[in-house]
Amino acid sequence: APPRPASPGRGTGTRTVVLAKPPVRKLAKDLGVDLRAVAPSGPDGIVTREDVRRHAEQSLPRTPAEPR
Amino acid sequence: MSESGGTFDLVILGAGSGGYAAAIRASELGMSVALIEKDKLGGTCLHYGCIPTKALLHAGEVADTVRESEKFGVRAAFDSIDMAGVHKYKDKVVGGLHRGLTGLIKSHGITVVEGEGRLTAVDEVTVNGAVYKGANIVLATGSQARSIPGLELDGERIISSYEALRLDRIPKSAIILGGGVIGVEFASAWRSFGAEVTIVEGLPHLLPAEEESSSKLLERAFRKRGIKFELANPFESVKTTETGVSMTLANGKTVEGELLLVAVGRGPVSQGLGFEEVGIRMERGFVQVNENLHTGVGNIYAVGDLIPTLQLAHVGFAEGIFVAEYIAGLNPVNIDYDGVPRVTYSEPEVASVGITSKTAAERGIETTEFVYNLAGNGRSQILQTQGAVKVVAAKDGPVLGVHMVGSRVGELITEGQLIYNWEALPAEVAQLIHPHPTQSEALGEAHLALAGKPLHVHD
Amino acid sequence: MSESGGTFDLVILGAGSGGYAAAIRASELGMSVALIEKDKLGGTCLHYGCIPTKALLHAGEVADTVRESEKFGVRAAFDSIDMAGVHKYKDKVVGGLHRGLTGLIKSHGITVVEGEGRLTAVDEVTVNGAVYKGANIVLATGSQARSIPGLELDGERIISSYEALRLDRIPKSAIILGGGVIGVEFASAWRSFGAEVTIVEGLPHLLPAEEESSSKLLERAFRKRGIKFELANPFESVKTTETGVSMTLANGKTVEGELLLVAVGRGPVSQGLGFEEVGIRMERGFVQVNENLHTGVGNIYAVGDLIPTLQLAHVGFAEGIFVAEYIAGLNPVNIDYDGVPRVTYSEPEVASVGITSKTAAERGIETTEFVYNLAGNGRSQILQTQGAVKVVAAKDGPVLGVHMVGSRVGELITEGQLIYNWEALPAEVAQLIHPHPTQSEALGEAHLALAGKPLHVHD
Ligand SMILES: Cc1cc2nc3c(=O)[nH]c(=O)nc-3n(C[C@H](O)[C@H](O)[C@H](O)COP(=O)(O)OP(=O)(O)OC[C@H]3O[C@@H](n4cnc5c(N)ncnc54)[C@H](O)[C@@H]3O)c2cc1C
Ligand SMILES: Cc1cc2nc3c(=O)[nH]c(=O)nc-3n(C[C@H](O)[C@H](O)[C@H](O)COP(=O)(O)OP(=O)(O)OC[C@H]3O[C@@H](n4cnc5c(N)ncnc54)[C@H](O)[C@@H]3O)c2cc1C
Repeated sequence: APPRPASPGRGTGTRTVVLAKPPVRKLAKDLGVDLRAVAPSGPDGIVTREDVRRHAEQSLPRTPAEPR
Repeated sequence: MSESGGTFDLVILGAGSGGYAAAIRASELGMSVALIEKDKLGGTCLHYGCIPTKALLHAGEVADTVRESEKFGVRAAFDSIDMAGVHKYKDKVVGGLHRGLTGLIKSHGITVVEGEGRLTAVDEVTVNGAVYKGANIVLATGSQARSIPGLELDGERIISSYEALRLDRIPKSAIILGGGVIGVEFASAWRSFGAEVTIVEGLPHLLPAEEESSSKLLERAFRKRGIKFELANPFESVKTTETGVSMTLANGKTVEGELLLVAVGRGPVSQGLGFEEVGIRMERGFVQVNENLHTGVGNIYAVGDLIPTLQLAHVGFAEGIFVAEYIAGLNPVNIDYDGVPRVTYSEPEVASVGITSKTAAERGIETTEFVYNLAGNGRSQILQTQGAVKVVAAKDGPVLGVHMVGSRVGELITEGQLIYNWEALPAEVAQLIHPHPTQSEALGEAHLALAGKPLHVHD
Repeated sequence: MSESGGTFDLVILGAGSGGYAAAIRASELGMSVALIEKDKLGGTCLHYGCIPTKALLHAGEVADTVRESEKFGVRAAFDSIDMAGVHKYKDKVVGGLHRGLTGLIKSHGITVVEGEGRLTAVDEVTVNGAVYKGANIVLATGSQARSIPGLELDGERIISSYEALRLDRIPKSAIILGGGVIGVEFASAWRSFGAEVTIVEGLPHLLPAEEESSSKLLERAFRKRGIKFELANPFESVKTTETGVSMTLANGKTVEGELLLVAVGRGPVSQGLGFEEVGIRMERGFVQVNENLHTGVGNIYAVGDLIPTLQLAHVGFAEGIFVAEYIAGLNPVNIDYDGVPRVTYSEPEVASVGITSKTAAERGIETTEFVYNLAGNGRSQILQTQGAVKVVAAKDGPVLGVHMVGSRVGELITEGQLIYNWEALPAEVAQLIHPHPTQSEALGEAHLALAGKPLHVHD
């Protein structure tokens, strides 16, 4: 790798930690899964759809008969 | 078709956007479906709403393009609007889509029942004496134009959008009561056709449900186009005169016009249909449902303009699909109404998804915002359109709202729809450099700026 | 401006899309930047590429709209194209954006150096004798039109896009060699202006890099517009005649035209600039870089058309931003070039993102596909445009490619960009019902169908 000069910059401000790609975050939300509680298996510690689904299976599945 | 009644997994009353979407999805899921319609498959949207209005607006765009062709180096002479020709074009589009929909419904094996239906028991609808029993029932009777006390529509001088869409002439001058989506769209189309238009709106802005900055940009553009409006100045009284209509406003001012279009909203079609008799709860005529669109009575659900959710065709589609899947036990995700895109197809267009900055404040959410002016967007300069893209994001969090004004921006809002509904962070959008030169870049630039890395941003 | 040299955190050679984006981002990150340009800030894209071509195409759209206004009920007479007026409009748009960019560069405190630069050491560029030392260097000298052996451009009868954009008349007839993006766009614009156009392409399709079905739809539309083309029929020889140009093709056929536009691709600007002397690796003139856009020599990076990645302005932007952030130590994500949207701004437009079904097959990926015909899309019917949206997805997996043809579809591709880059499943898109009536619904419908729940799908 080329030598990297130390950053002379002031940075880009806050960087929010991203746990998963946006659609996966939506899936987690729809399934009522807290992403922070899911063990990530993707590259760079990213939570995958499978991780979310596996986690969701542990909680009670919803059925149409139940009030939500 | 069927005229003899029968028993079905699902009986749907009304074949507009909500009803027919439920029918298609239910049939895909293996249900037997009866779809009851007293008028035409497709309902308001296809025949008296979305499609015909957009055809008028496009004819208006064509007229404006001709008038302004010189500024693009094209020599042409505008002659006139041929209203019969406009209707022919409009009716051809509607007719083609209607034929397509009819074939679609047929190919799904859905039983279409022609006639006016009435709920006669908790599990049955009666049409011309024939009884349709349904293990489940979906009410989807939609809405109709309404007026306000003291304002009688006569269908000639004082009309609703229904008559306005059929008008065989261009009014020399028109008053439009109501600065919501329908009022604004007619104002835009008629102005393109050459009419003098005045919008009367009791609230302080056109499109009062939109982000205030969007309303202001629209007002500025309308002013330039010579569309007049009276804001925060409610209607007081109206009388018809020899030559048209004269309206007096709350502040005493009078407005004259050849005709008056009343566009103050649409009320549910729910009277005398047997809903209350089986115990369905109604409020101001709207059928009340829970978050699963269930009425609380038997297996009766309701969708579309009949319930007090956003009166939009695609909300009807979404609700129809939801109900069909819910009945089938598929466990669908509840609709997030904030995440439904809204488009006003005027010139310029106004589009939004998510919440406004005002709503965010009311909910106590701390936000950051960025407004990207289309003056910095190459494609918008090529189209010679003005406007802006405003993105509202939670502080250090996801995008909460996207609000746009400009020619053709209605087609850009689905990107906002994904961003909002998937709760993307500005930085995640900023990483994806948009194609150059497109109008969609304005959305990209706003996200780049919010992510702290503005590219083509002029102060 | 600076004429005396100096020492900078970053020295950039070339102020086109790649160079100036790097300059802006680097200055935001606190670096001192020298931006060296021998011609005009903005480079090819702004002055001789993206923007002026799209202005011509829009003038063409205006002309077509006028000619077809009758079918929308608007009576008008097309007179003629006023080429001086077209140029005035085009130059006004370019001028405005150029002024904006100049102000932007200035407001960032970037040192702009006017003149031709040459790499004279691993950390320095020399311009007119003045030496600019850079802790880091970005090469961004871009590309220029190239020809093929045996075909000499004379700038009069046999021209490149550069001269074509300046042409003070509409050619009666034109031969266009090359059916790629630039050839197709000029064919479209000139045809709208009234010229007889023949495209000559050696490969079997127009836009050969696109999904084959997109190429076929474009060919069908072009045929209807009266644009001729010779496919899979390479050029053999050309001679200028009294009245223009005569071209002989491989199969013996001859094609005549008033002029010949050579649009066979663009080659890097890299000769005689000192690149090889410091040890930079080149192939066919392109500077070779690793995935971080580093040349392997000192702190020298390269971006844009100079390197063998997609020759698109927004790729230049993305690469420029990437390099600036990389140098600043920000650890940016490497660019996924498959995820870059491609748009051809002809009438109809062609747009795509992700991979083609052919590429998926070559990579051994099992796919499912759906083609949604715009005939079923209300807004497209209103615009009276034909075309289709094709979505390619991995079997039981995410969307891999979106391919569209139709008027104005270029603005829809950013939704595909999010879908592809965020690896969304068809069902995740299908859940978000698109606004009605928009062209974007076609994309929604394709995803609904792929998710097993088609809505408005006619067989
Ligand atoms: C001028 C105008 C423009 C609009 N533009 C847009 C737009 O651009 N985009 C958008 O999203 N929305 C638009 N809308 C709104 C859109 O049309 C409605 O949201 C949509 O039609 C609602 O669908 P629905 O199925 O609930 O009701 P409807 O479409 O109203 O359908 C109800 C159907 O039920 C039938 N029916 C009623 N009672 C009975 C009965 N007793 N027996 C049998 N049949 C019955 C009716 O005949 C009708 O066909 C517009 C509306 C108007 C008026
Ligand atoms: C007709 C046409 C239409 C196009 N349309 C589109 C489109 O719609 N969308 C799209 O994405 N892309 C389009 N492109 C491609 C786009 O223009 C290029 O991808 C983009 O300009 C590449 O940017 P760049 O910075 O690498 O190079 P350039 O834009 O070519 O900039 C290089 C700059 O370096 C300067 N330079 C070169 N050598 C030196 C030197 N020795 N010293 C000082 N300065 C030097 C040049 O003067 C130039 O300004 C089009 C191209 C053409 C030709």
